[in-house]
Amino acid sequence: MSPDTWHILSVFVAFVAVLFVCGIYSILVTRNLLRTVIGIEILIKGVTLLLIVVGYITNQTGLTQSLVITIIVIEVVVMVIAGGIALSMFRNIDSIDTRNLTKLKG
Amino acid sequence: MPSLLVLIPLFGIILLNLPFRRLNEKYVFWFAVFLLSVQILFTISHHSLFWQQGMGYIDSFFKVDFAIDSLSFIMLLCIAIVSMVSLSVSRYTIPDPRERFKFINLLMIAAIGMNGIVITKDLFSLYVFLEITALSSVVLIAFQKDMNALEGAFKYLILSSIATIMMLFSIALILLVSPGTSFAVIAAALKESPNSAVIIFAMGIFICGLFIKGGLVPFHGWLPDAYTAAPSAVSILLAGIVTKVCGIYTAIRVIAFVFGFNEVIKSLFMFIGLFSILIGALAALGQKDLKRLLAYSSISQVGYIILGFGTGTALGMAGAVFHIFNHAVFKSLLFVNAAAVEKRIGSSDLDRMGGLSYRMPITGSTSVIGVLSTCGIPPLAGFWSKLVIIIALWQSGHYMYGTIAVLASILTLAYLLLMQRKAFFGKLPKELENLKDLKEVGPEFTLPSIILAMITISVGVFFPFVFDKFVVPIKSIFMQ
Amino acid sequence: MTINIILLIAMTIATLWTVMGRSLLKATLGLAVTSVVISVLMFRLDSPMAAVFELSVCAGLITIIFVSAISLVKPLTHKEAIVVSKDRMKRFRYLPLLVILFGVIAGFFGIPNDFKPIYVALANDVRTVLWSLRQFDMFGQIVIIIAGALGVVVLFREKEKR
Amino acid sequence: MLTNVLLLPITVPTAAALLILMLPKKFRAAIDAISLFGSFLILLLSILLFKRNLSYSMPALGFGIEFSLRLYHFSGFIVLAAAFFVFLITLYSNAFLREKSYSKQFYVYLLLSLAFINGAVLSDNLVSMLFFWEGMLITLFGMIYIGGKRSFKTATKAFIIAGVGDLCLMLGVAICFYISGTLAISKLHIPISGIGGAAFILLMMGAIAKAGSMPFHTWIPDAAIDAPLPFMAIVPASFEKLLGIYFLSRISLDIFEMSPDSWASMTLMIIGSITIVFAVSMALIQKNYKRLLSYHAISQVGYMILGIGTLVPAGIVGGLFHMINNVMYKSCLFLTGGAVEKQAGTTDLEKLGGLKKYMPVTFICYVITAASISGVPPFNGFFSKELVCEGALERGFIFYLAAIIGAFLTAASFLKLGHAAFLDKSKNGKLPIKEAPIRMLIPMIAIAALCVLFGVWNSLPLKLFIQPILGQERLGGRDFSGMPHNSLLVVITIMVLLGALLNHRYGVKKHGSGLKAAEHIHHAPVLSYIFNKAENGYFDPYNIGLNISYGFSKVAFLFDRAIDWVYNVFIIKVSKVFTAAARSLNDGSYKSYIIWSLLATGAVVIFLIKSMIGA
Repeated sequence: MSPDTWHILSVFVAFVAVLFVCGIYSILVTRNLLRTVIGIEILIKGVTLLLIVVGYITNQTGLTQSLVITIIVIEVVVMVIAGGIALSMFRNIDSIDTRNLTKLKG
Repeated sequence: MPSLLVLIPLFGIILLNLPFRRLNEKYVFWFAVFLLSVQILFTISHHSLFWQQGMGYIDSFFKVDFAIDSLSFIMLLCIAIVSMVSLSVSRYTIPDPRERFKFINLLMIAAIGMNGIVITKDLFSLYVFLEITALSSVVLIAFQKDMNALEGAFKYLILSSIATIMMLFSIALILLVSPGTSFAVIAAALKESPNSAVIIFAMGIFICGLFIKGGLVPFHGWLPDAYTAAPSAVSILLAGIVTKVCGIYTAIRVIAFVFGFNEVIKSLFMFIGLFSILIGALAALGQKDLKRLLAYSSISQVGYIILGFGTGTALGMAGAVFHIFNHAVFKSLLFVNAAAVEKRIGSSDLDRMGGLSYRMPITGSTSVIGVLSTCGIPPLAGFWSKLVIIIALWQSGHYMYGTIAVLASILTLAYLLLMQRKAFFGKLPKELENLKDLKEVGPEFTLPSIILAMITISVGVFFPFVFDKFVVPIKSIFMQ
Repeated sequence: MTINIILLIAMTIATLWTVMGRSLLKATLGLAVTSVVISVLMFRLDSPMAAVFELSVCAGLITIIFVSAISLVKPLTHKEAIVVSKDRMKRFRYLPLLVILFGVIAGFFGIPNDFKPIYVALANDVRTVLWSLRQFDMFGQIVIIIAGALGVVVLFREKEKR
Repeated sequence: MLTNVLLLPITVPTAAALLILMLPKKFRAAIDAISLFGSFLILLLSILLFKRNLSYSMPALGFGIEFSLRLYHFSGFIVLAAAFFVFLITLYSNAFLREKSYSKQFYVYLLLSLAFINGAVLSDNLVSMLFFWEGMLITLFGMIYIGGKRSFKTATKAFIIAGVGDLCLMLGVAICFYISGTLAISKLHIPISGIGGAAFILLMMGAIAKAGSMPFHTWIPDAAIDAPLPFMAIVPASFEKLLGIYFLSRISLDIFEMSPDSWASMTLMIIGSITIVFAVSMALIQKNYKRLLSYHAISQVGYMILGIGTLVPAGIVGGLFHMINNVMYKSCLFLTGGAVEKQAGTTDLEKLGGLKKYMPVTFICYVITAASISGVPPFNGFFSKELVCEGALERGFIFYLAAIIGAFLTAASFLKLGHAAFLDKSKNGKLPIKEAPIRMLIPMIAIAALCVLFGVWNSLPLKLFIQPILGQERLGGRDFSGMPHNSLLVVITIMVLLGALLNHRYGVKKHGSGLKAAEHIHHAPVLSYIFNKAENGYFDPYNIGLNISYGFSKVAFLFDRAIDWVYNVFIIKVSKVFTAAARSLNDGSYKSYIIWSLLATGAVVIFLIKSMIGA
């Protein structure tokens, strides 16, 4: 693998990894439901970025772009649904604190 | 022809949703029933010429060729059966026609998603249809919008998003090596490329993503919560088929045809399978809630499937697929009974139940059949598939796994008979006696449960016929 | 290549700000900023269509959704906001350390280059791929959009009875 | 067609038994008629079959086990004897069981046990013989059990003792099969060294258990009181002796190659002589008519075992001749006992007495058979005992001495019995006792006449029945019919009998009544201690076995409690712990699920990379 592509790939992968860490950390630590959804959004941005980089390196930009477009469309819908759930939860108990989400256990 | 399974329902739904609402609400149920029965008919008689020419030209519309082999046919059959059952149960549990209209639409979308997964030959469209099924199941779980349902839905959503992110991550890494994303191309690319850490990392991530979707033990957190939170009709769909298609079928398809089998993956699957059998059964032993018990029991049964698949031999995989079919049938049977009980008593807490089979004989007896088939008692279907799996284990030399799997079926017997005794036998508690409408449930429940019970019995009794017609062709797929 | 690295660093800062931002609105804005930076990066990695999409949908649509969701949710009273933010800082102070540490490790190890990524000679254009090769995915997108619509109807509609 | 005629002795009695079983109880006359006619038919059949050599075999279970029958002189003789006595006993019990409720059951068991004995005797394969042998066990239990309310204990006792005997038999059969590879009795020739010896001991124990000799005898005296009398007359008196001694002789003559001076014949002779002496001494002190007779049945078996054990032609012929004689006079004595019981209402000697005047025919039959059992010259008992004594003398003086003591005590006890029951002044008030009904008298008179016939003209039974069994070479060319050759023995026997008479007169004078004639022996210093101990069952192996098993069951009970604890308490506690552990994974918060999933993914990935790269 030519040195510079490897260099580009490793830099981007490093930063995607950082994005990944931020996303996971925010999902695990936050107590607000919407921030969890934002965390997932961050993860997805990281993956799209990685896809684009891979496309750039392997000269398959056409394929990766179409994949990214599909992903973005799908993730928008998922975000909407997640927001919807958060909202209806708020309507039920007037709070979107994740600590209320622990009744089903055992 | 396969496009019929995905295309027609979509157009149907679009048609239904647009014009005059009142008319559609009445006919949506029968339209859905029609579509699913067409699917059942197709899967059973797929060799007949009618399907080949008649619908051939629709396929030409799609340039993508579909992977229809006997493995997909069995899955399509399961999808159709379980969706039909869930449909008929929903007709009774969701009284308001407008709500039911939305419910049936979502159900149809979930069915489209699953059909898509089963017939796709492309890793990325696999992700797309996985996402469709996941999304529609999330909405279905959150359908009643009470606190529990939302909690279950949210957990399912978060975990399945994590799973999809993992899959996308691995697809991105695989694209480094393979020019396209269809199974054949990736398989070829992976074969030549040396065993590099990145590719193995990608494979590992993908497999774990599927494990989360399939609800195997270390990843199974969301499953019991999602099943108990969901309305009873949805938990039938979820337990019966969704986790199996999204998690297990995809694992089989991807591992067997894309990543290829090697000793390491086999031992991984075997270990995970065994682990989930044991933990699932042990956890189910101490449950107080009926649906939660059945959820853990399905984790344990899925463990059997993965164990069977992990042997790597053609017989083992055929046994696994056969167990998927059996499990879909008797698990949805048990959940139908749970739904009937919940409909009549209002709660699914085992301690408040007792002696229900006196008032609800059909539910009681069909649940006995379901219980016996799950435990693998000879005349019924469950026994044969478990037997095939254990024989495969034995032949491939994994004696220890085989013995533990057999012993675990004792645990299965324990918690299911415990459930049966607490819920259906024993004596009727006082507060249930005077409950006025504690009588047998309507045909929406009894009809599907009887049909499912009949399927279990007939598959069990006519096993040689079933073995040749279904299981042998599956073995041939995995042969090469 | 250095410009990419600068952009990547900007992205990381924006992400950190999103995650650690005190108020929810600031978090959504941070998200929009990261998405803008990412679309710029995409432009540089010659996949313009994806960049445009990212910009319009992620930066635009999702931010709008989040803002509308936040507005529907009752804002915290001022006093509560301070308590929550103080508590948040306590929890989040490890993140930057973690990020820097991780960046160093990733930079140092990087990806083992024991494999050679392929180089596809004639890469076809996005349009051809999207419309001719990936039709099944397009079909999937249609279905998911309908599912999303139904989901919104189910989740957002108030129950008449209550 | 001819071959399956051989099946008839088994099928006809069974058919008759089943027919009776189907009839409701109140058709008493019909039942009596069928059983009588059935036994008569079998008698004719066995007379017809007597002189033929037939064989029949039908493969049954494989492994060398087939259902094969073989009729030759010896088995034909046993079948004939059995049929003859069953006919007489049936005739007798038609009258005796008139008002008894269990008569129907009795006939069914009687005919079934006849079928079983025929089957056992005819069968040529050890396993099929075993099958019929076990059948006898069941009918034995059945017949004792219907005797009365208290008889269940005795029935189980008999069942267990006979069961132990049969168990030894089975083991022996297994060892024979192991050694010789075949189960056909005619083809078995096993040396008695090493395992063969063990096989012999086991089979011998099975045979003497069936015959009712010393170690396995304790159920017979109890059964004498509890079981119905016709049972005592037919099973312990004739069937057991016939079958047991038949099998013992087959073992010692055919199956095992035994030389006269081998250890096996020594053991047989010892057992025989011990049985003779102890059983008859116990008989002496009995106060009950039937118990006294039952002890004599045991001691007479001793003579037969001693006779066969000598393996000397004289001894064997004597033993076999004694077998048939004993069957005759023993059953007739029991029949007289039955007559006394029916007419006088009791068999307790204290209440009986002075029956001579009221039951003259019974008295005459009693005198004849008592004389023949004691070995008084003109009767059949004398000749067979002489032969046995001759054989015993040949093998060793001690055995001859035992035989003589046995003769002395037998004579003494029967004089005592006769005097107490028939000659003394009647003690119970119920004076007007009538003679027994005619149908009970006929069998008694017939058997008594036979005893005289076999005695006076003893060449008939010897030449016709006994000697052909051994065949010329074993007889050593001698013909044992006619007067005993060794006149010295005759003189000694007569001396002994006179001694017994004197002792009896002395006992009567000393103690007044006939009943106490043997008191002076009973209360002799050492003997009395042993007698009292034996009387209350101290030496009874059955009671010893019970105590041991009782201790053992206590231990087993504790062990069982421990297993219950493991299942009820321990396993539940353990499973609770595991269940809690399994469920701890789901603590409700999705965050822990995510953590678990990511950790597991990390583990899986590391595992895959390490093992794949490594491989």
